[in-house]
Amino acid sequence: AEMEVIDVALTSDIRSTDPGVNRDANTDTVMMHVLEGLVAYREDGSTGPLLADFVDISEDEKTYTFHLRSGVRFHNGDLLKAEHVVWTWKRYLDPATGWGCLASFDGSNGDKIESIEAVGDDAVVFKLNHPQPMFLSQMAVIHCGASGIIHPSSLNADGSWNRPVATGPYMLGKWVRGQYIELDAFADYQSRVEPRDGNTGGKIAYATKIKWLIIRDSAARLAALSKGQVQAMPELPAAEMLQVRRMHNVQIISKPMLVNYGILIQDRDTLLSDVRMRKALAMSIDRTTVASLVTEDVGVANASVIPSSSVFHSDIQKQSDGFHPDRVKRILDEIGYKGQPIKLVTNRRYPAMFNQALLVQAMARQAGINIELEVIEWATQIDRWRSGNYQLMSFGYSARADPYFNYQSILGDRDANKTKLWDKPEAIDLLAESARVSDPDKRQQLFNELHTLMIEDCPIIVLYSLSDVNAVRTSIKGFNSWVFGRARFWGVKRMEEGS
Amino acid sequence: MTNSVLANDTVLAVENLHIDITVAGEKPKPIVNDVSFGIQAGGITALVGESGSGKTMIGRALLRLLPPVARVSAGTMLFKGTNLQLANDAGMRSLRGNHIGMVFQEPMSSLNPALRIGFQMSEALMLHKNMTREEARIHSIEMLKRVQITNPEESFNAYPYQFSGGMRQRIMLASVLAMRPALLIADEPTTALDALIRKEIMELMLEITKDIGTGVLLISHDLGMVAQYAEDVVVLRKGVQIESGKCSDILLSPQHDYTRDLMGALPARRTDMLEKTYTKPLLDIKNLCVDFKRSGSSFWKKSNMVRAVDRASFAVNQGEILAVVGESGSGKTTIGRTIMQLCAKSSGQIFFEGQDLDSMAKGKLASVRGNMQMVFQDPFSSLDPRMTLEATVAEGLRHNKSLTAKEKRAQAQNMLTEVGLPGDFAGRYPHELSGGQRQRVCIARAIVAQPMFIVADEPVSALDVTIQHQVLKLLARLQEKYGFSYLFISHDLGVVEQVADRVVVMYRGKILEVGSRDDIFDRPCHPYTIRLLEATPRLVKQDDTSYRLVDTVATRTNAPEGYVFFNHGSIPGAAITSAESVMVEIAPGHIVCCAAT
Amino acid sequence: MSIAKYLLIRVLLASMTLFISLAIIFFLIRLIPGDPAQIMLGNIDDPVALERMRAALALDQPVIMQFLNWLHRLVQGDLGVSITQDRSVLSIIIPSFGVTASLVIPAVIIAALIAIPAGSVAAWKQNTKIDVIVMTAATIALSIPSFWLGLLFLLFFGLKLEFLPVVGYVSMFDNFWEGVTYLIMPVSALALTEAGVIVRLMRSSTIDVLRLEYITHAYAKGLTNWTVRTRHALPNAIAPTWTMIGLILGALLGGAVVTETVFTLPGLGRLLVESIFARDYPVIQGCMLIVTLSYVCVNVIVDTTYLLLSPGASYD
Amino acid sequence: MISEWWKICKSRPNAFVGSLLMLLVFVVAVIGSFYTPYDPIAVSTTERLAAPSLAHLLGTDEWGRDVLSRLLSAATVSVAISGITAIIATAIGAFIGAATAFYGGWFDRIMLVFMDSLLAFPSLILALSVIAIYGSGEYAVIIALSIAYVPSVVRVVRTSGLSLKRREFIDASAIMGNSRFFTLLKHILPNTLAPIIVLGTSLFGWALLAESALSFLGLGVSPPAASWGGMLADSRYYFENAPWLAVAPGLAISISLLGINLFGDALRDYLDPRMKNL
Ligand SMILES: Nc1ncnc2c1ncn2[C@@H]1O[C@H](COP(=O)(O)OP(=O)(O)OP(=O)(O)O)[C@@H](O)[C@H]1O
Ligand SMILES: Nc1ncnc2c1ncn2[C@@H]1O[C@H](COP(=O)(O)OP(=O)(O)OP(=O)(O)O)[C@@H](O)[C@H]1O
Ligand SMILES: [Mg+2]
Ligand SMILES: [Mg+2]
Repeated sequence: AEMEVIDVALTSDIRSTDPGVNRDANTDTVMMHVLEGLVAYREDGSTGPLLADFVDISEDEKTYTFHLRSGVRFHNGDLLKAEHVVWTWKRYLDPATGWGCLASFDGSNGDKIESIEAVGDDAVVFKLNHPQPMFLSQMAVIHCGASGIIHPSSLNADGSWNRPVATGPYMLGKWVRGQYIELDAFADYQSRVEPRDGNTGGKIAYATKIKWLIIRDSAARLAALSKGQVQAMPELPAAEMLQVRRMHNVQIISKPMLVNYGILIQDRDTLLSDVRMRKALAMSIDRTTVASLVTEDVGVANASVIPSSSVFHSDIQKQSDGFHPDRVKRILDEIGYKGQPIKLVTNRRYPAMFNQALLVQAMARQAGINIELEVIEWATQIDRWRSGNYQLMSFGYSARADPYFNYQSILGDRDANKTKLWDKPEAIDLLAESARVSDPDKRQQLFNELHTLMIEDCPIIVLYSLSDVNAVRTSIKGFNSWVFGRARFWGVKRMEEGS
Repeated sequence: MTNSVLANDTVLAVENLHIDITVAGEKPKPIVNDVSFGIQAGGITALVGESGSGKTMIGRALLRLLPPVARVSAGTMLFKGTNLQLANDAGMRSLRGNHIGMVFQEPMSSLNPALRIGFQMSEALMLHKNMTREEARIHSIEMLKRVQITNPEESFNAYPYQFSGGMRQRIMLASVLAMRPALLIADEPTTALDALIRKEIMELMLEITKDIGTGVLLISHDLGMVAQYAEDVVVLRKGVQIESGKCSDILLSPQHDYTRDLMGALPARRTDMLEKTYTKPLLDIKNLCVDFKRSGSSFWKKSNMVRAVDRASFAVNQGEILAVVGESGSGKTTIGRTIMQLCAKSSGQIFFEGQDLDSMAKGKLASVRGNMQMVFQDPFSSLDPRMTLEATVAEGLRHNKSLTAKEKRAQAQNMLTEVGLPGDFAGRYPHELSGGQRQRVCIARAIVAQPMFIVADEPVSALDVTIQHQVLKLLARLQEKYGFSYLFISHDLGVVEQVADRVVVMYRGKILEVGSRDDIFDRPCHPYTIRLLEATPRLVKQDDTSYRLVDTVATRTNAPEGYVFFNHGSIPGAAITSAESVMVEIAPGHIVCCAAT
Repeated sequence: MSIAKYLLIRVLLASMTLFISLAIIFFLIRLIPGDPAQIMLGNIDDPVALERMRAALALDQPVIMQFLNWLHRLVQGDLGVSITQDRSVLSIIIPSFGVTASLVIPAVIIAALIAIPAGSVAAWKQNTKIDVIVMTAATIALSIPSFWLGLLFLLFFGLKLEFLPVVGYVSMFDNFWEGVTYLIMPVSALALTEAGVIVRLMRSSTIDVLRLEYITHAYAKGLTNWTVRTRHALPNAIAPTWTMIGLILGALLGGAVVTETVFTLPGLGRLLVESIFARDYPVIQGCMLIVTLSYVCVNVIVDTTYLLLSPGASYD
Repeated sequence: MISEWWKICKSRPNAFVGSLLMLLVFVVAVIGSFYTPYDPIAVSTTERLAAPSLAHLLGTDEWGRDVLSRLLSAATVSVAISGITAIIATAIGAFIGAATAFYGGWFDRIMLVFMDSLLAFPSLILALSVIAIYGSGEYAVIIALSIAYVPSVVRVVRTSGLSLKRREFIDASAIMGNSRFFTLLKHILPNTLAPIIVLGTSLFGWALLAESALSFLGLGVSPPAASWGGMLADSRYYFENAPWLAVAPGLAISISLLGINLFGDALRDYLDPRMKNL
């Protein structure tokens, strides 16, 4: 028999329900059940319409017309109209809202929405300052609350945030801070008719309630899972996999994400400014082993800035300097490296970053490179990352939908922005071009060239693509992992245990 | 029941008592060896002997309250025919307090600080005498009245810290005697009390015990007091019974060598002293006042200022011993400490070699300080427990730049030898010494830098007569050798009589009388001085073999013409003087505190 | 000194302590590298968004201004709004403090109730089997790290025997009995370690008291062992223990971080640690206010009761 | 001295056991600093989570590192951190404590308020802040714990200093013309030695525990170096599959603490003159 409630373990409380304003990964996971934007990511990371029935893009690629689906209702029963979209977007574009993704749309970074207008009740026109092939993808970004459309009654009378009145398959129920959040199925939800595809189609709320239990301690989470107090445990740390694999009635569902982990290199450091040194380091690391040990065999070794599960990850992206510890010694002799210690900054907040650092340290040591770990707190590390104050840093980039964004994170003006690692003008041009063209083959070409340049310069050692790993009890049917790694419980049924 | 006890009944009979101490891993060490004595109802038997001779142990053994390491190894103790060793625990408990009472050696620490006096007193009454709470209260208050505690009702509900040592001693006595025990063991009931209170307490005890026919075991090393009050006496030495018998036989005409030594060590006026002539005063004190801020004695009272020394003036001459006597708390130590600059004075002046210490430059003051030293009242507290004797003494030479470290050590060694602590003592630590030895270290430290002036604060109070005798002899010898001047602080008149050239009598911060030793002891003038003298029974040598108990009876004199004796509590029964005090010289060098009429 | 004056001085000193602690924490946390705005953005690199967020959080002002502003609002009873969570600091702290208090207070009370009799008995029966057993148990209890003990508890009672819940937390105020079941394990783990400390202290202070003359004197009155030990020795022996219990309570009310971590209790300690990780300045400051306040209050109360309990102690 | 200690040990099994355990811990720490059967930080991909065997007496951990080797080298780290922390905190605390007691007045009050403010800080929070500033590692742990412990030492030493100050040998020192500072150094400080030493041993225990707790929370020494608390924390995930991972460091911590506690008791007796004759 089907059960009404699905209990999910959450590592920490959500921060707020205000879309894209005060958020973190857990907030996004929960809110993606509630919020829906005009467009959303599909299963493969591409963008598809969600509240929009379809999107017309003008010839000059500067005018986007979103035709709304009919019969979509807000959680308060009101029908979705174009005016709601305009209102919502105006609110997002108002700096006072504090929307985290404002800079992508207000011209701060060059891209700007010039105007938003409703055309009747069911169409909205967005005018842009110049063609932006990434525009739709930006709108779907999950940490922006997927630019979810909300009803004005989401706000209090004074304009402050109250609670989300949106259009998702679930609506916010009881939220006891620090303890649990309940999502109730929205009876009037109108799913797209297409089958399940990422955040877009087939969003049917089988369970009437999803209860997210906040359990901070991993051992306690495991215990809860093994006793069936929760039926799902998203973001299973690799260290716990061994134990979960031995549990009865629990399965691990995983899939590589659009996420890259690796070692950032500060090439303005005297020692590391020598590309041979960087290459030596790269060659001392056995990516396959690192990937398999750190992720317990669910991650995929990857040397490219483009995550392995990206549609743009071609054979070219599989090329790398490879694992050649024997050559390392020669290179080291050549440049006269005498075992000067190199500090590798890492943290314990993210086990993958910590463990990969541990393994890199061990492997480099074997090859004759003396790496010392410097374990700092995540907040401090983020600070160091922003200021470029490190030699090596163990790091991971969260999911980016398009290779453009992946490259953008490392490539750019390094004096203006210390988080950038690479500033080869040739590469910067290639990247800029990839943002201008929309033809996939053309773009693939550009990304291939970028990869070759990247391997040559070695500004970063990408190690692997992390997988989204979920432990769910076998009573949970229809659960899928995703390249964005946000657990989704629509289209998921919970059966009675043992049946 | 106690009424039925007849005067000649034997309350206690101790025969061949042996007590051993066993320290882990060592052989048992006897501390009481074959002691026998008896106590009659209504009689007082005294246990005397030097410190550490096992007196307290015997008292405790009777109540089976020996420390865990000690054990009665042989002998019998019969209490009214009951063998105390055969009694079971419950039987022993019914005897304790009820039939055998004990007043412990330390009056300050024998009362539970956390419980009210009344509770501690009525507890045993309710337990043994089946009194109700109310009956016990009435009975206790009556007892408090008898021991002359003012405000007995209030005191009943007070805590021990609200009472002085003497009062606590009286309360202890009251609480023990309230049970009307057949046997009272009084362990040094009067140490640390001044002569007046001592007398008061002894009289009280005598009175009450006679009333109820209690037999008393009086433990003491004060031979004068024993001679005055006890009928029988047992002399102990290192746990061995030297002599026993009637007090008059033993103390007044001692036969045994040890008893004779003991008696010979009693302080006595020296007749061989030369008449000294003084040229100029070494130390001159004018109108010295010292105030202390004292926090309120109870939670609710405000703190107030206490005048510990009130307009004191006197001089100490070169080569002279000036004694300061007076009851406990009269300000003797405070005067000494103020001279040493350890207390801040409120007003007045101190001149050393004619120079005002206040107006002296810092460097000069340091060198003057080097010429003054002090032997502190408490020898234990005044020695750094972590320093060897040699280091302690050598520290006195620290500021002498002309000596090398080695020379300083050698000189310290010499000094230790000088005070009778030779050889291996140099490397010892204070806790390895006896009280008398410690006192001698303090003296060595004080004199090593050869000061001109020494404040000796009760240098012999903690010592039993024999050791006291040695120390006093030493002081005199050193004085002769080095020509120091002393300010000799003591409340023991016997000792003062033996050593002092001149005497200052103090009472509650005020100097009441100053005069030469003979003035004070033979021609006392102020009624307080007289009371003090009269409260001190003295054993005086009659001839080579016999002693006599002398009660001082001084002739009372009248105050000089136009004055009355100043009285701020020192003359009971007389009106408190409200006028300013004046010091009147009634004979050359003999000054008494009066007030104009 | 009168009790009123004593209390006045104590309270004055306590407020100074409070102020200094708060000033230290205020500047200390701003000294720590890490920027709450950037933490919220994570590895998203967007300088514009970062600046906007910093301005919104008033982090762009000089630190001293921030301090004065904070003090100014504090005297009005306003602790500010959390950076990471969308609500007032007070509404975050109070429930957390409630959790910690409902963990710590019962634990300390239980520890005291076990330890005071156990320590006393050990002292009474000094150097006997009972003493050895009690002291060995106490020393062992003291020697097991509480997190280790907590893990063992979880494994044994929670997972193997399954009679106590291992997950989550229900407030006693919401559902008393259920709340209690969640507290049993953490409270006993905490109580056990603290009991070890108290037993040893109680034993040694009792032994000290039993050596004193007035105890012998009490025996000399013919009182029974029981009366002497309970009525005469206990009140005096308990005084140092009482102070110690106060210190333990004061320290633990500041958050039993490790115990809270092991048993996943949403207490003040964890809140504080997590807020530091997230650089949620207003919450850190609010937590420290409560921590210091409870520490200082407990100490003033303990010291004052100590004085009332032990007549004759001095007040300076 | 040693013979007296031996006497205490003979009469009290606890003292004996404590001394033995402390000796054991120190010997292990010394051995661990120059000999371990395997490289404690060498990762082996083939021998992960191996159960105890002849090759690996205590098994291997999740990275195939030899648990015994890690335990040994962790002993060095733990003992060094705890020891240095105890020494630093006691030295600084003793000096401040003695000085506040001796000088009294406003200096005393201000120091006390300051120390109280530090005491009111949960020590873990203090540690956390220091670690957040300096990054985790041996030095940060030592600094943090030292700061956290100084106030307790100050309190204890101050109390005994206050009673010492009233004793007359301090006056005697003044009379001999010694400066106040000299008196503080020569007469007050040495006499607080007994409580200081006893406190020092308990500090050693506290530091050991706190270091473990910090490592347990992921804030301890810098990996890949091992520490007992860190090993224990890491073992949590493998509790059911590889219990040896948790047993070894847990026991190591408990045994050390037991040793130091028993040793401290014995030391207290040894330094207490009253106990000497018992
Ligand atoms: N607890 C103890 N352990 C070891 N020896 C002890 C103990 N108590 C007393 N003694 C020893 O027993 C002997 C007798 O002591 P006791 O107290 O009876 O002497 P005392 O005659 O009362 O001396 P005082 O006049 O100084 O009170 C002394 O040598 C003392 O050192
Ligand atoms: N430091 C102090 N603070 C407050 N009051 C003090 C202080 N020192 C002494 N007093 C008080 O001053 C008075 C005189 O004390 P002092 O010590 O001089 O007496 P004493 O004559 O030496 O007595 P004893 O014979 O007992 O040694 C007493 O009432 C005492 O309580
Ligand atoms: Mg005695
Ligand atoms: Mg005196």
